Amino acid sequence: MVMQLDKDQLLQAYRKMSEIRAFEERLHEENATGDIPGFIHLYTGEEAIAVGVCQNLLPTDYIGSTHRGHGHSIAKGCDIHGMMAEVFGKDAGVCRGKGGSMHIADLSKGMLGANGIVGGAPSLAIGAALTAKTLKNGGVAVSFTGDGGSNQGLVFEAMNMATVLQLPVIFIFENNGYGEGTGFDYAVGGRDITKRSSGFGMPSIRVDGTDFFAVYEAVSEAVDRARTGGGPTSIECMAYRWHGHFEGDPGLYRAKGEVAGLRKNHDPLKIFRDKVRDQIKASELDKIDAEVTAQVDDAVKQARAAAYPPAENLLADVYVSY
Amino acid sequence: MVMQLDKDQLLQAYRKMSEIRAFEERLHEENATGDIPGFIHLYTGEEAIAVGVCQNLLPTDYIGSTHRGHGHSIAKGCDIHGMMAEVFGKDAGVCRGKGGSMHIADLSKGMLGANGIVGGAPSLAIGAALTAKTLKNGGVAVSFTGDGGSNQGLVFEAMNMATVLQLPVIFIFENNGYGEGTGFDYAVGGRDITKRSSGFGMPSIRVDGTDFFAVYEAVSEAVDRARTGGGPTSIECMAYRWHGHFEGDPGLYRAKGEVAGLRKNHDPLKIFRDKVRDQIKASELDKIDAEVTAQVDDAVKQARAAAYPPAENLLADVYVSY
Amino acid sequence: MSTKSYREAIKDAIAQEMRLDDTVVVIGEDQRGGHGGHQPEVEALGGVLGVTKGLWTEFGSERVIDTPITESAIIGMAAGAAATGLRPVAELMFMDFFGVAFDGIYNQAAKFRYMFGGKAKAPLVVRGMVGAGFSAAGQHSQSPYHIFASVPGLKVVCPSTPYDAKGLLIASIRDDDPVMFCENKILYDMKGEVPDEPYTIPLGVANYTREGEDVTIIALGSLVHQANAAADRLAKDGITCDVIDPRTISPLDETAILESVAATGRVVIVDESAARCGFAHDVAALIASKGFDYLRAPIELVLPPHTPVPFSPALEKLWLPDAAKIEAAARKLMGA
Amino acid sequence: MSTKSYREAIKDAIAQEMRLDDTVVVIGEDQRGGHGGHQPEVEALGGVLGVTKGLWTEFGSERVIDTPITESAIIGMAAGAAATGLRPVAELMFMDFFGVAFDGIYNQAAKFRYMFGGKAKAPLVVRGMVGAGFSAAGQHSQSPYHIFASVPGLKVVCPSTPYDAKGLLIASIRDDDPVMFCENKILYDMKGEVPDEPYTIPLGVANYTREGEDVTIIALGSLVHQANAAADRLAKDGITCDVIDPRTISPLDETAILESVAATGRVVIVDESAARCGFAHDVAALIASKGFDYLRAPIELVLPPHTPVPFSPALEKLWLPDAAKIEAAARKLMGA
Ligand SMILES: Cc1ncc(C[n+]2csc(CCOP(=O)(O)OP(=O)(O)O)c2C)c(N)n1
Ligand SMILES: Cc1ncc(C[n+]2csc(CCOP(=O)(O)OP(=O)(O)O)c2C)c(N)n1
Ligand SMILES: [Mg+2]
Ligand SMILES: [Mg+2]
Repeated sequence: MVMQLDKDQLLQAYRKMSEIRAFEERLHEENATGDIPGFIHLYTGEEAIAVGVCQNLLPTDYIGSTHRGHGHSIAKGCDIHGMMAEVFGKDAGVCRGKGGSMHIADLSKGMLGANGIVGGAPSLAIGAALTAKTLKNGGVAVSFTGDGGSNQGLVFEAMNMATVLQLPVIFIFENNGYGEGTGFDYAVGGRDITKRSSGFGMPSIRVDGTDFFAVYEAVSEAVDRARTGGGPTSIECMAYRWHGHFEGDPGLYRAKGEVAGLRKNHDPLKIFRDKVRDQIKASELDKIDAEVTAQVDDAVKQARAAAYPPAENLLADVYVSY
Repeated sequence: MVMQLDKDQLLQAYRKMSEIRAFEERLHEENATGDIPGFIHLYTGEEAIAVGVCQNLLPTDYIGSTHRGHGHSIAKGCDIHGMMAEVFGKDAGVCRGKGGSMHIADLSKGMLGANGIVGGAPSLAIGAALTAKTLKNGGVAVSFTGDGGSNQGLVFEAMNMATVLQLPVIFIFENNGYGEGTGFDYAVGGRDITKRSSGFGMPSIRVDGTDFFAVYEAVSEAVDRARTGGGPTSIECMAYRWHGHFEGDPGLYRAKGEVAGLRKNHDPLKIFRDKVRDQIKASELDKIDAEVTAQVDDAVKQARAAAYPPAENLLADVYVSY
Repeated sequence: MSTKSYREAIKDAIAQEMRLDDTVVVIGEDQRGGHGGHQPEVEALGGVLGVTKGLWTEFGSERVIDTPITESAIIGMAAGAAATGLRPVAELMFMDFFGVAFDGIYNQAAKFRYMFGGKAKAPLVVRGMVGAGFSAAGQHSQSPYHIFASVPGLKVVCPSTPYDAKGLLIASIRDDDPVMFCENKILYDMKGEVPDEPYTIPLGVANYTREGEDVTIIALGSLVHQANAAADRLAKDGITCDVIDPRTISPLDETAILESVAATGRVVIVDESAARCGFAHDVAALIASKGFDYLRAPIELVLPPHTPVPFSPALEKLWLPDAAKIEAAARKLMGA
Repeated sequence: MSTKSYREAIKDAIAQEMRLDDTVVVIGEDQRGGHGGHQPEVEALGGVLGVTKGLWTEFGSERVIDTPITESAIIGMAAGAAATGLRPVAELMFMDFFGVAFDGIYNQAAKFRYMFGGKAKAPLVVRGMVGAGFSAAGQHSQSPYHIFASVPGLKVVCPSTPYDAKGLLIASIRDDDPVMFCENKILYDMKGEVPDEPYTIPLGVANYTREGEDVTIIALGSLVHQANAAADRLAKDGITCDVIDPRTISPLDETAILESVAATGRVVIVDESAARCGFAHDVAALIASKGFDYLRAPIELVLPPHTPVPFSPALEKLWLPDAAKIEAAARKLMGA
């Protein structure tokens, strides 16, 4: 599997994962200063999913995301400086400060938006898939949903619609074991998201979401199917969330040592490094990490220095006309 | 199976099916006179489901119904005279003329209401099941949903909640092949409602919904499970709708001769008669039919003669207080 | 110009736009009817009341998209499609069903543009029936357009005639914002003159359906006709009325309303959306804040009671505002 | 009497009612938190912001019911349970989520009683957060109580203090009608004197939070405090205000409002629910129709613009009504 991707592609994948890691860990620190408005939900620990998915997509393909959307946004190519400014509520943000962490979007990059409504993305993604199918442009759409979100009616309806209309769409379920503080084992009746999806008549598999290659491979097959008119696929990616549900969550529902164990044994970046050990020198990856750190550093500096939106933006862009 | 029920029970079951048949066929005629306000949706052809289910229930158990609710209401013990008056919009109706055909309800009979919202019943039924579970009164709740309704997000959420909380509830899916004019084969991705339900972690079976005994048996097992703390069950009942979706539907989506074939080969009352041939004389059942016809006749006469609601009822009963 | 029903005018608008623009698609339950049934080549329904009948035969299943009973996915899919290049015309059948499907409009489509910093648009139309008077009972008779109008980013249209229905629907389809298009079901068989060629009526321009001097009556949808009937009766007694049909609630033609009030000083607002926090209250607040100095008398509201819509025709008739109630309100204002 | 936060007052109300009445149950996401996690005996959350923390420890999983993320089923289940013998206190977390779950309230619980001929009741409370000012952006800052108030059969409560929160919540739980209980999230940490024993504040009785002669200011929730701050500043210049907190939108204490207007003749209505068809418009219409003769000046509306709630604090501050804007509106009415 490792071999299907050439070295450039592997480096590119690692860079994206590194960007996500650096972005999130830095936000964790920045948030402690009290300068970030609102809620933020960090993606650390799940990098392999976003990148494993998006490395299969073209810039013209679409993704729909969740409240935990930074990783998806970075993986799909959103500008890190623009994202950072957005999180800080600045006019230079990708949404001009009007969306914030939970609503980062950039349609020009095929990013349909993070979403504050759990289960919101799948129905938007089938819409993007309908566009692709109708315009016959070979496009594909992907939605991200959590294990908690897999209980939301919107999600089931979207899956059914997708099989009925044979839409080029892929439903990614990021099963990180918790929805807020409630366990997957409790909230997901049947405890198997793939069984739900296959009940709607689509191929459904479960993969290790900490392994970039496992995700990449499953999605690659699904994308092929979608692009060639074979309809939707559902992929449940098992992974872990390292931080609290949102920054500030004390995580009382965790076992003692749970997080330390994750960092040690389930680090998607480490796992990636191990798998490419024979092809790529550690120093090359370290160099990427250093570049990325500098990039994120600069993004924070610029975001902090940037101006808040001017008053006239309050009324701008509600409607296209009127 | 036939033998599990004593003769009185069999006669009682037949009487209920006969009542439903007579009620619906008479409404079909009455509707042609133009005197019935609004929409009506007839249940003819599906009698064995409502009766096969409700013969398993106690008066204190609850059911939640659909837009096609006359059969469920009769099977659960609602008063036929009150129902007829309701359909005609009269003050003597079970809902005092405020609900009509699509909203027949009688909580005192355990009938939570017909429902104009497709997929509305399951979440109400899990509520009734929660009451039973919380009060530990051994009660059971049943929801009815169509094949079309099986695509509604509300329904999936209710099924998941039922397994998570292990509620004493039974989800009946009446698969009559169509939702309005759209085929089950088209609208239900995966074409198997039981696979959907089992994806939520509950026992799920498919039975012949024109056979009272098949339905009765499946529900009997499910009710036992529910009453003894074993949680929810889903049962898909395959059946046929003889009339249009609503009265007035020309049924252009039907094959030529489709309805004639149903009446001939898939009549739940005939099937019942055949199965009890050895225990019950045809003349006994004929007598029931005659009594029922007279009863429905009287209900129509009284409903027609009854008064419309008085003006002061317009403002009555919006709130319990204020 | 031909005589067409309100229903035909709506279909006409969609068909003409579909011919002009390949990105216009129709999405909804039973928009064809027959898919998966036993008559594979028949267009069985065209929407449950046949409003879009004929479109499938002309445009086929790729552009007239039959869906399962799945309103959340219909609306969400339409929103996602609109953001990515289509111009969907989605049908909610009865607007009363917004309760199962509002998130895709309320939190998604309506907010995309603003929340994404002006970098997205969502040109979709959601059609649906509103209105009481059909004995359709509590869940199929409501007019939640006041709720839609309260959501920033949504446009809300309520045509009262075949002519307006066609022109406003074409304008809605061409509009780059999400539009809730509210069709009053008791108008479907109403006939009127409708131009054969495509035309638009701008969103946000009210129609003076009658001009007078004494009282301004403001009404939407089928109640415009009740208002006009009341105005006719009043005219016999020398009381003349402006009857204003705003046609669109959002945007609202504030100028037309305030100008009329400036001239008459007396206002009757008729509506069936809600007895509380409804369309009438919105207009009353507009006048009480920006047109107060014109007012010579209290604003009269002719509204249903704060109850669900009752089924029985005997009660439903009492529930609905009608010409007699409008007339009485106007006479009260004239002190007679 | 103790000093308690708004948050504690809410929990207090629920806990006391649960002790008194076995049919009161709490239903919602993460009402305990920890179910299915790795700490089986810990009450991890008590609702996402900890409002109900402590209830699970006292009452256990049978009466504090953690649910999946499934708002339609939460509301529908609560409606069904209420109709059959429980008194559920369901949590929607953020009221903004009503978009995925409204049918169970709008078409079901609110209509049962009327549509079933007076033979059913649905004593449930749906709690949820409303309000901007928390940098929670467009989908977590809304106040759709005007929408709830427009639905016949629903009662709608918006407490502005810890004292009111407890008394109104106990009244809501005991009420036999469905109640939407709207908690303004920026008030959770507000402290105030709260009696220890259970008490009720009747639904439909406004609170005069300040009395004066010149201007009537009407506000709900956190804006009551902005209105009082404005009144304080105005008082320094000899302009005195009635500041009325209706506390419940449905029922609405029309008498209290009209009496105040009769005395002052000048009205400022402040609200954050909607710039169109909102709570303020409702009250303005009431006054313009039933209190017109008392009015000496146009009704002033202090509302957010008709836009989604922007994320950036720089914009959100401009978006929200505040004391300065209220003060300016009152001064305008006083012609100064
Ligand atoms: C409709 C809706 N319900 C509830 C919430 C509150 N909420 C935000 S995130 C979240 C948990 C989501 O869990 P999951 O889908 O597993 O995603 P994760 O946070 O684990 O990535 C909840 C309940 C919401 N934002 N929207
Ligand atoms: C939420 C909602 N969507 C759509 C409708 C319109 N409608 C009423 S009945 C029906 C078909 C239902 O089909 P099915 O569930 O199979 O039940 P059947 O009529 O076959 O008994 C539809 C689409 C509705 N009443 N409610
Ligand atoms: Mg999760
Ligand atoms: Mg069916």
